[in-house]
Amino acid sequence: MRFLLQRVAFYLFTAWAAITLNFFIPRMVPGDPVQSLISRNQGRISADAIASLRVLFGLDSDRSLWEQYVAYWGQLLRGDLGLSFTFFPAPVSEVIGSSLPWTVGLVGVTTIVSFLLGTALGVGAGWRRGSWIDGLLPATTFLSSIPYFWLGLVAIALFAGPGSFFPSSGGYEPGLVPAFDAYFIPSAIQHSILPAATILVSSMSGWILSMRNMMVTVASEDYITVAHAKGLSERRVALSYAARNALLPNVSGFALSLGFIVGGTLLVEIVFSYPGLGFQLFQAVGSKDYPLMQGIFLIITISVLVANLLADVAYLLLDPRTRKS
Amino acid sequence: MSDQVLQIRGLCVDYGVGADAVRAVRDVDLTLHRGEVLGLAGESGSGKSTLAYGLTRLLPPPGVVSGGQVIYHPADGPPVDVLTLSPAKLREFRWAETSIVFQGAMNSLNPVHKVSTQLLDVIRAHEPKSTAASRLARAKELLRLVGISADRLDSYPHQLSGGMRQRVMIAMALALEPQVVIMDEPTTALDVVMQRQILGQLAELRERLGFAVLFITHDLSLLVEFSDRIAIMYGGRIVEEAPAARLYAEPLHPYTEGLLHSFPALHGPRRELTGIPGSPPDLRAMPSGCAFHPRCPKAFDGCDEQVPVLGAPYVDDPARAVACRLHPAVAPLSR
Amino acid sequence: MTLSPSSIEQVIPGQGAVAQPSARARRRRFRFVANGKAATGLAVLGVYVLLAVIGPWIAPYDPDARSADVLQAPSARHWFGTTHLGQDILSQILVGARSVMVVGLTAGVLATILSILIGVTAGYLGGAADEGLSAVSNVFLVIPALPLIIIVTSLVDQASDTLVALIIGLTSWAWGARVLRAQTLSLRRRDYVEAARATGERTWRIIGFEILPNLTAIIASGFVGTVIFAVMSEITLAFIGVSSVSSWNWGTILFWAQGQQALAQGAWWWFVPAGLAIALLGTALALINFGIDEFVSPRLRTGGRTRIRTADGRTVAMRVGFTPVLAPNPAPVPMRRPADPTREDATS
Amino acid sequence: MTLTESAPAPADEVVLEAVGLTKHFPVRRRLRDLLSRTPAVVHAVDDVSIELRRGRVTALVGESGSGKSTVARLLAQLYPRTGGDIRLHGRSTRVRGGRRFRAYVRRVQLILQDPFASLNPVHTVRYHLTRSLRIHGNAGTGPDGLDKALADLLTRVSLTPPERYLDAFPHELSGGQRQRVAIARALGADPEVLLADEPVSMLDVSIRLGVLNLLQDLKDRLDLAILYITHDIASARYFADETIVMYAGRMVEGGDSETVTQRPAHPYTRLLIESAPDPERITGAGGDGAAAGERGHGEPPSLIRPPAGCRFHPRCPAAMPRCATDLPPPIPVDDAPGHWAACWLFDAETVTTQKAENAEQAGTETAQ
Amino acid sequence: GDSPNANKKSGQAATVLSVGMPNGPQAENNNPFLTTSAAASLGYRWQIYEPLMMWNPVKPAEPFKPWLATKAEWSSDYKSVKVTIRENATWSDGQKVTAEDVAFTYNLVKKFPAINDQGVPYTDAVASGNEVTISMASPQFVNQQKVLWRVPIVPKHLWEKIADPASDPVKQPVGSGPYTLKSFTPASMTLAVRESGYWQNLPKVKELRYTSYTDNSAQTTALANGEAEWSFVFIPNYQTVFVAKDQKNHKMWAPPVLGIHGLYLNTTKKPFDDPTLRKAMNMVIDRADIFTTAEAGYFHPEVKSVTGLPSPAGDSFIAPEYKGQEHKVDVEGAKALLTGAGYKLDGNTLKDRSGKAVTIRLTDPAGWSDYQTSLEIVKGNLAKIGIAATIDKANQDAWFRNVEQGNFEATFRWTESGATPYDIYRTIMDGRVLKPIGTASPAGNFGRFDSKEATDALVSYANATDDATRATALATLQKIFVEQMPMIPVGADNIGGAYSTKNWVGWPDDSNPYGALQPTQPNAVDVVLHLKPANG
Ligand SMILES: Nc1ncnc2c1ncn2[C@@H]1O[C@H](COP(=O)(O)OP(=O)(O)OP(=O)(O)O)[C@@H](O)[C@H]1O
Ligand SMILES: Nc1ncnc2c1ncn2[C@@H]1O[C@H](COP(=O)(O)OP(=O)(O)OP(=O)(O)O)[C@@H](O)[C@H]1O
Ligand SMILES: [Mg+2]
Ligand SMILES: [Mg+2]
Repeated sequence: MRFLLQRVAFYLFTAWAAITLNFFIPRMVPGDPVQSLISRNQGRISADAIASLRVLFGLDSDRSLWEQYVAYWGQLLRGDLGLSFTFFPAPVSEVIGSSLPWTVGLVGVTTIVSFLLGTALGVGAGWRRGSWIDGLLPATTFLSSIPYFWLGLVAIALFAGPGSFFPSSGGYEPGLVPAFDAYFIPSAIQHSILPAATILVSSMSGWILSMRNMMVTVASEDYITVAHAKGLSERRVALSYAARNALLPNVSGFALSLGFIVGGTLLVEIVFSYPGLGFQLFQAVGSKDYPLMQGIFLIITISVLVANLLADVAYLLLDPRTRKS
Repeated sequence: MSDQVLQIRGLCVDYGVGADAVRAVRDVDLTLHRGEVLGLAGESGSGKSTLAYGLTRLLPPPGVVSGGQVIYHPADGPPVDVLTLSPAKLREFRWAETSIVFQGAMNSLNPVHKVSTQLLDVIRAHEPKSTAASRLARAKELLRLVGISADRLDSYPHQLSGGMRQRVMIAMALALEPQVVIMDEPTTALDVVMQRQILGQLAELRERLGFAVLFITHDLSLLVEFSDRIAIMYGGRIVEEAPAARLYAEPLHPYTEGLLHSFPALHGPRRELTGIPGSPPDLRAMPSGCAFHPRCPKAFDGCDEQVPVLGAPYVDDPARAVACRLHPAVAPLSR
Repeated sequence: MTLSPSSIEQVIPGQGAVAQPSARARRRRFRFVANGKAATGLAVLGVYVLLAVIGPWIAPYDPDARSADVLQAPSARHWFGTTHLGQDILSQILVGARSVMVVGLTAGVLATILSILIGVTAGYLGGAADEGLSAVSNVFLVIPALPLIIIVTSLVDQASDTLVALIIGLTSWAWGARVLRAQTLSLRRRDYVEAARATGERTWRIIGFEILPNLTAIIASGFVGTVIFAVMSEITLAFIGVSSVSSWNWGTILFWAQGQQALAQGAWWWFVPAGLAIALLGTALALINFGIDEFVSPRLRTGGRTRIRTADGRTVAMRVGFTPVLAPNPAPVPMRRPADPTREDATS
Repeated sequence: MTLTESAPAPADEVVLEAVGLTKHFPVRRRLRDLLSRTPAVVHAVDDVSIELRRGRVTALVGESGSGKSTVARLLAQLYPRTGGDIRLHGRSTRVRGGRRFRAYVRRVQLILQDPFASLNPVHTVRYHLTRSLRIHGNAGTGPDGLDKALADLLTRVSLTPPERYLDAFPHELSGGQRQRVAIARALGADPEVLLADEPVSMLDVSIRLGVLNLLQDLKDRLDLAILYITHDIASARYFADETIVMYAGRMVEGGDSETVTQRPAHPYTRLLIESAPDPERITGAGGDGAAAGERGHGEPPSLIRPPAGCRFHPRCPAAMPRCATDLPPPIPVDDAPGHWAACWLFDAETVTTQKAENAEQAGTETAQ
Repeated sequence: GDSPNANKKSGQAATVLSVGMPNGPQAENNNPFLTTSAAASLGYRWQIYEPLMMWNPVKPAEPFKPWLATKAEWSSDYKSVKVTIRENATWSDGQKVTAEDVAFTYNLVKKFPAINDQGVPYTDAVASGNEVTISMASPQFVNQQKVLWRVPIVPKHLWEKIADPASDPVKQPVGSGPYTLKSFTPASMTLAVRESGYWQNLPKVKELRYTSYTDNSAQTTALANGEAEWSFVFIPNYQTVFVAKDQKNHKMWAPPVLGIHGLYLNTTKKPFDDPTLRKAMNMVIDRADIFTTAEAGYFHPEVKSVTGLPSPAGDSFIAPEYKGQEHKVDVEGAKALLTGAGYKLDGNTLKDRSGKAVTIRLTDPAGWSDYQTSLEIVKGNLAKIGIAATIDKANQDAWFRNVEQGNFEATFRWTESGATPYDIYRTIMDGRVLKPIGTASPAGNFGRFDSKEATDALVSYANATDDATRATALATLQKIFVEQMPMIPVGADNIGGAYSTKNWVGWPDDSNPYGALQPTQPNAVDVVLHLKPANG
């Protein structure tokens, strides 16, 4: 019980500290949402609008940072994330709600696929060192060293364009309404192929590499030798004995990487104009949309913490050894 | 012929290939008879484990078998050379005919699978036609054989004590009733009570099942007590071979003699312990001639030139063999 | 952080340099340069460092200078072509190398030092100190790095290279600290650490001289990872037009290229070299990482030849479970071969 | 080579003493155990009292996991103790890091169990030994002084010529050589007490003998008090003056080595001695090996929930009802002075009453 | 089927118009008063809601065109306007548009400062019959378009139920315009034409599809490959990137409006407090180069007139003495001017009267690539008269703060724009918003230009009741601007767009500049009404 309470207290503290930091940091930056709005509309919002916008955003009353902080916690505890400035008066929860599925759909699915594929290749490369899969490593390393955005832009230039199967931007064909039907789903999939491929190409090598190295390490464990000695089939030794054990550290890495889905691949969303949360965050930062920023930070914080917890639990479930510390 | 189950002929094992190679096992001849316990002792680093791994072809890289033959005589059918088996044949051969118990039981069991999984695994691999129920019954019986209650089947290795793990490994080694069981220091990490318990059970099982054991340890007193015959290794070679009691009573090789004078006795009068002066040879720079000669109190001219050959020193005792120029071979080895 | 941290992790399990019995092992360690991958990486990195130093001098043009050759494809005059203002792209890349390298290395060093200080201390001291420091690094792990960097760089008018490096360094140590802490936790209970304590070593000495050397691999690969991350971050910041670095770097080049829709205009030369330069640098660092892994972790060392010819004339890779049987070698002829029934039919 | 505090004391003086030493390790529990209230602990060491005297070797034997290493680490103050006291020259000490800890370890040095793990793989022999000398101010003055001290140290553990070993890394040494380096390191501190935890368990008999002879020699020359922990009871017989037997965290028997090994009193000790491999057995008397195996059947007890009363009673062939309830105190065994056993068998009163009860019980059973 | 996408493919090409804006994903918000709403950001609020009168920013001096109001009459002091409301207009829910609705709308704007984004000081709006009188606290001659053209008229019967018009997302907008909202997703919105009840002929475009692309390059790509047919976005090298992709149909039209971009000089910093130096600098800055290179030849049309007024929007405002006077690069003239004023050109370095070398720091946010390119050009230009310029790529927020606080030497920035040159000059020279350096002056006069004469002229222009006074005031302003050069004008603000004639024709262009071609301006509805199928 004490252990559990300790963990919970620890995570609560982390969450509190992260949220507090996330509250204060954006506010230390000079400029305010109104200015950003004006600068984004260079010359097309008149200076007269400043006053009305300040009223609109509720920035006219001068509250101290501390008061705002207290009010923010009050809001949070009521489950209210406030109203976004950029999309005033849309509630932050709504903005997040509309973009989160896209991010989770694209980046989440890709992360999982990348993990599965990378792990599978890594198993192959590690089990049969020196085979063709092993030879793949330098190539994947190269690909993963290319900045995401560059790869994405090149992919757009090469594969997208008029008449191409691959659309260059967006999450689905304009004019469609998100719905689970035979028009929308294929379109959404079609739009996700290029960005997904980009993420896949550049993130897979990490998994391959770590799985390969774990496989190499595990392959020289005694129980693998025993498994060979037992005359088990190659497949069984490779998968059920070697890969099963080598997977453990990778799984916790994977759980952690799930936490970074939201913040991690913002540039892919930018480059492919993908209507996800990363892009939303980028915009919010650009336009000093504190409520939205905080909302997204909150999501990130929670997902990283949950992923952390997941990693702990995954380890506990997958590894029957209870460690004496 | 019928009485031999495993013949090792001129086995050489190297670590590495080419110029980097280190020869850890040199030209070893050894015969294991049906149903006997052959003890293998020697200085640490003398190549005991290498020999065991080499003859089953389980050496990790960079180990390679660089010569020799390992001939296995099945109960029925023609003899096979283990070293020429294809991987698929080798897999079939393994465990069904020779099984191994390695030194560290903690590391021999896969930590993430239950004991039952690992036991059933090996039965299924070799008897794919058996039914799940029959396999389970077999597994339970095996555990009972080594004195572990059947409800332990669902435990993970870490939930068992060191002794239990070791016994699980022994049970697993006997699962397919092989002809040969190789044991590499199976009890080193255990206390004497546990050690005796396990060995007692093993002796009992051997009685019942009739397999042969190659037992590796550096605990001479244990060997003397437990095995039928003992082979002593030094510097990658077998330097002496004899029935246990004879070896203890009358060691022929100076190294064996040194060993026997290095451990204190628990009972009886305190005796003088002389030990062996000097330090073990470096495999990369083996002394010329007899590897033991720099440390040998009885070395004489020529020991540093000529590699002594393992041969029988007595006409009347064909079971004994020694590789020392003090005891030149008078009779061919009876094999 | 495209070079996933997992490549850092796998070195962890306690397999340091303990296992190698060979007396040559130590000497062989420093031959990791002979590892093809690491050597390639080091060579490429060397070229980059050289360019960072001499780039501005060997640049054929002033990278800012406009010329009449507007948006020219690569030619003898402009090897990498020109921008919409007629600036020479090769010169921009050469001049930009310094900023990239400075930021990457500074941030890498800073983050590495921080991660060592915090991770190792937390892992070694344990208890309340550990809880506190772990909480701090968890907080930094939770804070999304890139947005934070964007926000912090906008705090100042003029974000110099050093400042960008500082910020990246200050925000990217948490992962390394986490890994180091975990490893330190396991090292802390190693017998040799206990032994050092029992000898009477002071705490700082135990951390500095007993534990740290055994963390070299993780620290080194963490450093390499952070450098890659820092370079990527700097370039990304410049690319999205957030950082206000007034000097050239490859991100700036990409920023202009993207702002001018270089790819849509068909001006691939504006876009491609900078991207490749980054990719090559990343690859070089990752390759060195391979080398480091293999340098410290003996099990990853391929140890010379892995493929050998066996008795049945095939070439196989050495691997666990199936020890190859070498083709008969005339060298170690046994002295005497006793009569052998199985052998007779072979010889007769 | 001067002992700072006390002038050379007479031989046989108690240097280090453990009184009622107890150590419980908290265990990390599984998820489903989280809700239970009682904190689970491993009773690794319970109520252990040992006296280490000048120029004498005390052997500690017992089954694996019985807490021998834990006792050694407690004596070296590497673990904080749960209960009991450690007295150095009669003065109670409790140090945890810092200056006083270092002053303590100068006088009480520990050689850890595993020679392969206790030397840092990244440092040379020179580093290890230099540190030990430096810390304890025995490095002499100037580089020459240090070199001389190093050479001296290596010579003392028979690693000669010293130059051959000084710059070697641990992995370049054989097990026996490593073990000797570990011993040299402990000697570099110029201690009064040496706690040697299974210094020879992994070595073959010839190397083992060399190390033991070295310790014997040091003991004689430097008047060291040595705690010798081992599984090899025969070596305890040869090497130690006094032997203490542990079982499941408790001391069960103690006394003069020869007496304990030749006339074991406690049923566990008897089991231990009978189980020890003995080549004489097949050649000569012996013969009851199988019987011993039978008798010792059963698993070592859980240390998290140790059996009440005598911890050996579930396995004890001579167990009496009282053994399951009352913890036996050390009871003197009459055959030799200083020989004692924690067993009710040696309490005359208990034996008689229990015998009577047994008879009664047997009577009722047959009656049924 | 029941799927909202089922009929998606059924619309033929010639009934749909795809409009794009590079504004990123949107939240569902159709509030016509909020700049932040999707309706405003993409511009479709003007297809749903309509203003009283239509004004053409391309020809600001032309009279307003009747729209929901048939007539608007200003009082002579321009403090009130009387509008006559069209009789035949209806809301899309079928109710009639009345004067009550109009009065309600203006009172609403007055009541909620948060939605008064034009900052017009309304005092009252009273309906009587089909007429509404809207009163303001101050003369609004210079703000006529803000009153009549910028306020979307909303139905009283729905809006009086809305508690806070500033934070209502108006999910089901009901307006008097020709379109109604059919569907909304964060990236795209579809508007369908009304079936009946519109007060004039319904447009031929049956469906308007708005797509919000994430950024300029995505928008440009969409334009280039025909996905989007109408947009307003900066396209570098638009000939290659856009027009060349479909030479026949891809068109670009970006006429100037009455607002300019130029180099603000800090007139309090020595030696730039010297008008002579500023004039000399103006003489060497190559506006044409900036136009073709930095603005890709179309985006911010070159300002040729010495008065800084763009052509043709400002032509009618240019004082007689400056009519036809165009800015020319004259390096020699500048040198002569400077030497005459006591400056010395020492080799490649200009020394001021005290002998100090003249250097200047040009600054603009790093991400604003056209400004940055302009600065590069200016740097080269200034070098010709020996002024060494350095370029700071500032951080955007810092730049904003510094410009407002006067902490800069020279920077590119825009001016306000409006129906008269008043807004341009006010931004540059208004003494009423003059603040000391270090104090922010968000409304203008960033260069801290201190001239009572200019301030008086501005006041007089805004408050005048007759054209003569206005003409005099404007002439004064122009004279001050030309002679003192408080800011060096370079390009005009534009209000244009890229479009495709593949499916639709009838767009405004140089030959028929009937309105602004920007989907977010109130003119957008006028443009859509002008469109006809290309093949029909
Ligand atoms: N990978 C390797 N490369 C080079 N030499 C090796 C390698 N592995 C083992 N050796 C050497 O081979 C020799 C034989 O080792 P082996 O493990 O067979 O000894 P052993 O007789 O089993 O000793 P122990 O009693 O300590 O287990 C040793 O000297 C060892 O140093
Ligand atoms: N740090 C620890 N945390 C929890 N339990 C521990 C710890 N160290 C030792 N133990 C437990 O305490 C008991 C005694 O361990 P100890 O190492 O002292 O035994 P030992 O007598 O030295 O055994 P061996 O002969 O195998 O070395 C064991 O059950 C062990 O599992
Ligand atoms: Mg071995
Ligand atoms: Mg121990």
